[in-house]
Amino acid sequence: MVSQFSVPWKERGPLEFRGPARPLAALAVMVYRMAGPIVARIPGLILISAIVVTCLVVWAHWGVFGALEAFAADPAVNGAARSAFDLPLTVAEIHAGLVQRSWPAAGLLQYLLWPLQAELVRDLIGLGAVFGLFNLVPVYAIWWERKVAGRIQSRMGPMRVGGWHGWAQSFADGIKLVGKEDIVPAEADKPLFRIAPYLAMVPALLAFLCMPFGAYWVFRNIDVALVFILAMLGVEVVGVIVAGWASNNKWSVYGAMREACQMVSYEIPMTTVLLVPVMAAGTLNMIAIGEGQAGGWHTWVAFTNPFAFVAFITYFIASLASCKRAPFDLPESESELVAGFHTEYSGFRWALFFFAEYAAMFVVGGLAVTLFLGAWHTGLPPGVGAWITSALGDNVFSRGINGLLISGPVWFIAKCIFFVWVQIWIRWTLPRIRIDQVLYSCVQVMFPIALVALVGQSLWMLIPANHVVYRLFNWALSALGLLTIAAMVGIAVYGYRHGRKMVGYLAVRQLPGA
Amino acid sequence: MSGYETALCLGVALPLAMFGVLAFFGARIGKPAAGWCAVAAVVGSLLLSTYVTLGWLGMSAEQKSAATSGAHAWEWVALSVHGVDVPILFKVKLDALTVMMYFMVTLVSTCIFVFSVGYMSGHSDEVDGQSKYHRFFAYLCLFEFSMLGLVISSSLFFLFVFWELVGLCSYLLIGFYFDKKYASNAAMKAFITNRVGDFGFLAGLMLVMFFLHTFDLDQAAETFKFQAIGGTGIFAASVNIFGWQVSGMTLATLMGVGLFCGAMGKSAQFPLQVWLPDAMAGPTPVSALIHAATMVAAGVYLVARIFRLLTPDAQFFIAVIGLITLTITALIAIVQTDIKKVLAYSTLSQLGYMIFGLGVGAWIGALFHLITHAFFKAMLFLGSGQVIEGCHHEQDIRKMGGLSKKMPVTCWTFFIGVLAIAGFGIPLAHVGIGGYFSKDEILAVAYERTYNWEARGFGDQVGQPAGEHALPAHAGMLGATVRLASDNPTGAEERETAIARHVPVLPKFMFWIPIIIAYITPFYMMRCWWLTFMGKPRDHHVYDHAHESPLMYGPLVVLAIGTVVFSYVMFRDNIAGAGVAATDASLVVAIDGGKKTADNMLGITHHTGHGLVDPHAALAGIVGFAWLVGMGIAVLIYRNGLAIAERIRRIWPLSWIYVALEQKLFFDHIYDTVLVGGTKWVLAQLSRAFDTYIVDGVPNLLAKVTVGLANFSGRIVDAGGVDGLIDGFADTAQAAGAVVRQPQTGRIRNYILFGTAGASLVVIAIVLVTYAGAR
Amino acid sequence: MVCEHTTRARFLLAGLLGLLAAGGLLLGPRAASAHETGQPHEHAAHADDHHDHDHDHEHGATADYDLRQRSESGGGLEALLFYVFAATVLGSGLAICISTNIVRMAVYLFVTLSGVAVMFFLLLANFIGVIQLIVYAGGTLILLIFGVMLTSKSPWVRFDVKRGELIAAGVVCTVLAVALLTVVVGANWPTNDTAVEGASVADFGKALMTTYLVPFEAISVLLLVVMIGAALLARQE
Amino acid sequence: MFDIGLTHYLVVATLLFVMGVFVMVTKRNAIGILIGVEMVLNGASLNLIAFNRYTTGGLPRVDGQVGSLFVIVLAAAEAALAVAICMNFYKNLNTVDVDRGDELAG
Repeated sequence: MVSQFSVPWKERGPLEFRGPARPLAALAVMVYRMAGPIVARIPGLILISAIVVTCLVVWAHWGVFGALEAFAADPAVNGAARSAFDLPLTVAEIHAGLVQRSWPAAGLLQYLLWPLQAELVRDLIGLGAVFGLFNLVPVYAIWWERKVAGRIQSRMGPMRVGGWHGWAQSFADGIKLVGKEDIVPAEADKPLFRIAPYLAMVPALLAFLCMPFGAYWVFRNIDVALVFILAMLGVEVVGVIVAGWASNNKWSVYGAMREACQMVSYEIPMTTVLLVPVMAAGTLNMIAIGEGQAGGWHTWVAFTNPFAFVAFITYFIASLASCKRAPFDLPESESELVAGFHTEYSGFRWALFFFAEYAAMFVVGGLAVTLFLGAWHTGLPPGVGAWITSALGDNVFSRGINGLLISGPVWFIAKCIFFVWVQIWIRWTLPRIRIDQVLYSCVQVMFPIALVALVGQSLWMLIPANHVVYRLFNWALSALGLLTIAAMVGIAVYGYRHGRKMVGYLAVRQLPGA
Repeated sequence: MSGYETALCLGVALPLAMFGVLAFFGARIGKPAAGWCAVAAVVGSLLLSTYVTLGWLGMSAEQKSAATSGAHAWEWVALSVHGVDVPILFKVKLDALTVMMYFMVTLVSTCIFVFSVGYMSGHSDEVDGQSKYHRFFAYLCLFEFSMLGLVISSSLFFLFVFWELVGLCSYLLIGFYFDKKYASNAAMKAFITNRVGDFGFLAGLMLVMFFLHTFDLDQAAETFKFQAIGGTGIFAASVNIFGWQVSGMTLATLMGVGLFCGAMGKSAQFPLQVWLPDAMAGPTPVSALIHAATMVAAGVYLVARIFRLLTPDAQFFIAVIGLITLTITALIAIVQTDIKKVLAYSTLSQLGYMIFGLGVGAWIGALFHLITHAFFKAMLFLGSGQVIEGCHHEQDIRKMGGLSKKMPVTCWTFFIGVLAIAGFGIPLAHVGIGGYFSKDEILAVAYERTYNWEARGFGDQVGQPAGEHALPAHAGMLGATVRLASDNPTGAEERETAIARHVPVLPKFMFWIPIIIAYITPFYMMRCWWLTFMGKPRDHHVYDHAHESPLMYGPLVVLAIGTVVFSYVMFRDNIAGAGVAATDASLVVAIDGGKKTADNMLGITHHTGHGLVDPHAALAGIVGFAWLVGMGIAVLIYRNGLAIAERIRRIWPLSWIYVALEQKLFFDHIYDTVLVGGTKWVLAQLSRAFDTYIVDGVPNLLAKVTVGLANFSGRIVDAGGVDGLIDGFADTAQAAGAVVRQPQTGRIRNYILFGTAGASLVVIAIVLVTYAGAR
Repeated sequence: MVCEHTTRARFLLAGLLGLLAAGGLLLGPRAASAHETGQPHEHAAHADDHHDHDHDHEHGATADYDLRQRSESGGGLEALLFYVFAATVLGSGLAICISTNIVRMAVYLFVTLSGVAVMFFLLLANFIGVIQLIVYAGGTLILLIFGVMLTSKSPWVRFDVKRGELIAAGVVCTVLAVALLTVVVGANWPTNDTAVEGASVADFGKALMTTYLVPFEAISVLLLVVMIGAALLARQE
Repeated sequence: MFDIGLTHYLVVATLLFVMGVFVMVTKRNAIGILIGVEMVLNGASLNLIAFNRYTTGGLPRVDGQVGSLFVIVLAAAEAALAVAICMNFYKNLNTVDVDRGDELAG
């Protein structure tokens, strides 16, 4: 006899995409058809080349903008004539400049470069880059999370979609979510229900605008960038709360209220400890803070003194709470509230929440990296970079190699991804704690520690930087950090080398039917 | 600041630090550990004081004087009295007396701390589930700190500060078992009684500040001397105290007496002696440390320090007070049956001896006695504590007996203590225990002041207060050094004649009463010892339980050695050294009653030889074997337990005396009825008066007035037909209210609305005016 | 339970205020241009003075030469941003006036606050703008929503006021608005906006620590008091 | 029309202020009134900032900014207290309708 559960998909037709989802799906399938087999062969190569290409693109932008600046600054090139829209350079002037600097293909480039001197155009380009990154990060973070979860639970995680370790899983999920029906509960407060996901996502995106990926790689270098990013992290909560409320569902409201009190209370220790590196650097400008740590491994703020180190740890824990990751993921605790504030959400809006969450993870990681762990610097002493520059001369390529090897967005992103990984790792390792414990740990543990760190830092700043005590702690902490990283890498390598065997073992012995 | 001062200050700071530690972390440090921490601290200060003491002993005289004068001073506050700056300096008083006291205090308290660890270990110190153990040692440390600070502070002001601190510690420690009523009562009693004394002390302090313009002891003495010579300052002043015009020498006397009042309170002199026996409610180590060895001695120490500010009258007053105390307390001690009470009263009696000694001018003797007494009394108390601890907290000596087999060490160390307090020694052979020499010295000086004085041609104006007649022209020579003949006789002669003019001959009973008491002392001590340790056990339950622990009798042995050896060998001469300063007094005499022959007693016998008797020889005859007699009588009476004593007690006059003594001569009753009752009565009267005449009276008055007015208005105004008018008003008001009530919706938002409307009107008005002006 | 006439009255009022807003904005420039003596293209530069691009750091030589100094488009951009966000602020404010659902009011308030923050940015007060975002939008508002959640029974609870009150309030507020706008637009403000860039955070901190030290301390004490008081009030007996 | 001056911001601030007053006056929900207060405060601080930017004469002056910072801080404090009061109100009257709180009305 055939139960209603017997192979349901046989009866349905093939999956139908409607609306904006259709072209997306087509595109995705096409891309997959082409890229899948290749990617399955050479994933590592693709990754590296992607990074290199990205860098090259950005360097191209940099060169072009620099050239335009130079033209505009150069009286020989820049005449009195004003081009349309009050732009300083006319096409002819650009052509002259190109010829003077003997650029190739001046005749073509002049028309390409001309619009780039407008602020708006540049901002749009930069915005595009930021938005692209903002979209890319969650997609891979989600896939990565599922892989890590799988590893931790001795399974493989997604393995099918895209061939190599299911790298395209998130794309497929994205398409699926886009394709899903957009359900709004009848009793929900519809407008709020609809707007909430955007309220949650947009701040995360805005936070990206001020993230310094490199010394000159920031979309908007405002003098209060740090506070701005914190504000964005705080504002993100409004979306969650509104979502929870608008769902008109008790679980959602519980999740929302938990989020509210958790967020409002954890902002305090987080902000407090972030004052420690700010005090050390004497500015809120993240570029300046990052540049202050250019002098190699030991100049990273977290390793300069014990209080900064404590502040770093405290900040990391508080940041877990602030982007509601385990063990602080009360707002969406599956075991008590079905899915917390996004119980009623599905499809695209649901996806937006996850975009927001993973982007926030990346952002808090970025904050930790910028403020405590030597922003975009490798930790190599600056002499290396100087040597490279002297060897190759100060040109695009030396800067490129510098950026790739010594200090550059690659390292920043790598560190951020490392932090995202740590957060994932913690989530799949630690159990969730009760809401009262959450608040207790904030008010009675983190906050005092934060205050101690703050006061300690302010006292520590009285010690001259060449004092023996300072040196002692500095080197001790640096060594500690180095050891930690080394240990992590070692464990990871070990796990990687023995992981397959282990999983195979499990797959053979432990699985049912074995 | 020399190393010695540093060492002393450090030794003071150590217990304070440990107090802090114990106060905050004591609970976590735990039961035995906390005690050992305290011991560590006090051992630290003992080592420091040993270092200082050894260094001091090694010094030559001029080095000592240099060290004494070259003290380093911190200015704490700069007061100004009548435009004269009176800085309050903290300065380490570094002289023989300080060093000796310091050493004595640290040594004794080390023993006692160790003892307390043993003592408290067996004690239930829980109050509603919380251990007070660490608190006990924290208090002890605080006390140690205050006592040492008191010893080293050279400024009367800081002396007073630490004085109050020790008072506080005494309060805390007496009331250590505050969950027991009697303990808290005793603590309060001690504290309040001390307040009475401290009031006097404070008054004296004010007089010092006001007239001598300094708190520093030496400076004060200098100024006092200067004023005494020139007849200026306090001697020229005339103060109206509650309508009682006091002036000159009387005022100076008042100052001295006021300062002495503090001593009366602290070392429990008559009439304030009542608190000390009750203070035995505290744990026994506390009784040993505070209420026998150190704190109560602080009074004596104070008198010694202010000795140079005294006048002959004040000194006489002191002597009389000491005399009364030593007498009555010794008598009361005879009938006490609580072992600790017996010791307490003997302590009082010995304190009386010291005060008496200072009163008659035996400065060195008194302090010497203070130190020896500290040793053997601490030992006795620790012994009693051992006994009490061993005997299941039984304190009644009638229930004890025969314990010598159970606790031999305690027994024999206690016996040494008994011998010491009884003044065991062989007269004229110059052998004996510390107590013998010290008491002998005091009595010798008393004899000197009573019998030999006149023969020496001094005190010819007996009874005539020294202030009445002008001081002699050559008052510059007033500094009286009545010392041994080592210094040149002639100068000495003049000085004595000068000083002697103001130092009266004492009446004879001031010599004889102490003598009698010197017979009684060994009696009651022996009684106590015999009843406790000798004879047959009278209570088997107690006897079977009896035991002793090394941790507790270790200190006993140390103290016993201290009693036998140290006290004479070491302390006597150094205190004599300190006496140099004291004998520099301007108006009173400090006599060195050392064991010397009469000829060089005052070093002037070569021209007034007749009628002089060697006081020591005389004493040898009079009380030389008092210890033997007293103890013998005691043994005779109590050899077979209490039977004989019972029979004696029933004899008629004795029975009454017995009751009187058992009731401590009714002091407590008198104070209760007179002071407490009186206060209550006065308060009751006052409150009743207030209640009657104000609380009730005013309303009654108002009520009367109101009734009158009501009658008036009701009869005349109202009946006068105002109603119509009122109604008219009422209607109008109602109509108006009906109109005005409309906007009064009681809703804030409406009020905001009205406010906004008003604001907008104002703005419009401004705009219109502006544009009108513009146009 | 939404009653018809009140909503209608609300929309009527909304239209009225919208007209006022438009009138004020149209009126403003004329008055402003009459009174303002500042150089147009200089304060045109402030629109996005924090558009610090990498090359600003890089070519120190071109520091004295700023593209945006010469471009009028910045002014146009500022105008654009201003009008957009003014519309946002006023529109959401109007929505608050009209809405009867408390949570929606809170969300609209969120929009208003953010818009005001952007206006702060436009006014070169970066720090205040950020503070507005973090404290107001991130803290106070969440507190409000929290209060709403704790106190309202269902998202549909609404308390309507009497129609008379509505009309009275509308009239009074309109009058007030007219009067104030007259003053604001008509007055001759002594503006001299030669400010090239806003005060830095350092200036701000200096001012707080020197000139405004006393009010600063007073405020902090007040915050403490409020903290205790709020805890006391909200405590569950 | 295209160069934005002080007046523009003042107009916005004024209207924001008036709207705040309107909200205060027409809401019966305690928290609604609170929202009105916040709007009024925002109008005020926008005013301060505008004057600070347009009347500093080129100096980086922060007086107005400090003022509005204090406004923000006070608003936060006031909101905290007001929400607490609303809680009590709700606890006692089981509603946040301010019209119910009329025990003291005549």
